[in-house]
Amino acid sequence: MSQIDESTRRELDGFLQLEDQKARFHSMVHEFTDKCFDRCIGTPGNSLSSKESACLGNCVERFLDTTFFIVNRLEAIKQ
Amino acid sequence: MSQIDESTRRELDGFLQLEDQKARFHSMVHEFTDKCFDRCIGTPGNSLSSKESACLGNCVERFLDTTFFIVNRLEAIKQ
Amino acid sequence: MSQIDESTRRELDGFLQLEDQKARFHSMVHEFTDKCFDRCIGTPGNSLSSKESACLGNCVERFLDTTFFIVNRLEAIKQ
Amino acid sequence: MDEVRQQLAVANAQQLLQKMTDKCFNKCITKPGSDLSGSDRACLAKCMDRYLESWNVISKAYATRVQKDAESGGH
Amino acid sequence: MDEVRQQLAVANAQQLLQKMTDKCFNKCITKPGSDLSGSDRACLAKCMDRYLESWNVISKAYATRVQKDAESGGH
Amino acid sequence: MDEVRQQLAVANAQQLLQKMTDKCFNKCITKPGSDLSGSDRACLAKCMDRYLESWNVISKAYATRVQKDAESGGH
Repeated sequence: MSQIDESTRRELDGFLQLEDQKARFHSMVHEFTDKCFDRCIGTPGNSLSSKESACLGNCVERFLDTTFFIVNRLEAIKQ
Repeated sequence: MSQIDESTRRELDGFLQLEDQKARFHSMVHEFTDKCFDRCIGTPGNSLSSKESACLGNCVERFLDTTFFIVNRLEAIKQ
Repeated sequence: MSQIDESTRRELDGFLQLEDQKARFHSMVHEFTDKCFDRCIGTPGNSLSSKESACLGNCVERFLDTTFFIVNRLEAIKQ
Repeated sequence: MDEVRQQLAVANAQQLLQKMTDKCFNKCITKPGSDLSGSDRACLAKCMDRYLESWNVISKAYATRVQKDAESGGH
Repeated sequence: MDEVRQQLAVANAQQLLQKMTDKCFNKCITKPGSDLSGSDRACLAKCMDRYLESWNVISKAYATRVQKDAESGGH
Repeated sequence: MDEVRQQLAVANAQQLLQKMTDKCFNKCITKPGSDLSGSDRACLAKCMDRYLESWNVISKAYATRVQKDAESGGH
């Protein structure tokens, strides 16, 4: 890459960081949908029932809770 | 890479493209076999029954049909 | 990389090779644990029963036996 | 910069397509026959719609949670 | 050029070996014992043969389909 | 050299964390409710401990086997 001035570089860095964050967010959503669709959706109907929607939301939340629980407990064990 | 003349470069490109195509073909066959073996083959016998062979062929065909159906419908929805 | 003398290079190579070996070993252990935990551990209890421990050991050993059996038979078929 | 954005959008769409195809094939085509029947197609269409809907529900739930965790200063 | 070809052949063989081992271990060794019994080996041999046969059936079916789709000018 | 070692240790820990989380979520949180209940946490704690214990048992079994195969000059 040819030389670029400070402010352009900073702008580029910011852009790439944001895009990277978005990509990681989407990637997590794909993972969660993959996991939670099977658990929460039976035979696909004409729309999501409120029970199915609630299950999907809980599935994401509890998976994140599980991750935090495990990370925290791992750190507690290590000490 | 040192400089090479036009015709050699074109030949190389053709070779790499063909090998790449073959590699992608094989990779798809691995995926299909992975998916369809479980669906079509029960307890492994002394040879594939004609029913099992037919199931494997249908499994590949219907998976491709499913992919096309979904891609086409996604495009239709988007418009 | 700047020039380094022979003995340093050899030491570095040895270090990287060893670390690579360790990484591959750990990676295999992750794979085996992933596979064998489901097969051998029912409802997680307060410790592994001797039956569960034995199952885990057998699961690893038999998976490796299976790999060798298949590789050897593939080679025998090819000839 | 638009190129980067587009490459990521394509990768995202491919990942969605691949996972959705696998899921809906497994849900709807349990016994692959000699063609996709009308009921196969109906099931695939519903499965797609529910999968996309689920993706959106989960995307919102995850965004809300990330926001909440950020406000409470991590976990 | 032969090098490229060989590298791809090795990658292909490794992928086949890995998937076949997983599948046949799951099908044949449901309760891992203290060694591979004779019936375990018999099952593994049959499973391998059927897996390789399936690979060939699927390879042909896919090639035919790719050909057909190309002739009809895509989907 | 310490950097390489640390990078590998992090990769190893991440792989362990990811697989353990998936396994224990599947084992313990069969019906995700509105929060992690006390019994969910108890199950997760036990599952973690058994998973780590299993990892160690398997690590030892594999090391012993690698050693044995090396001594007998491969298979």
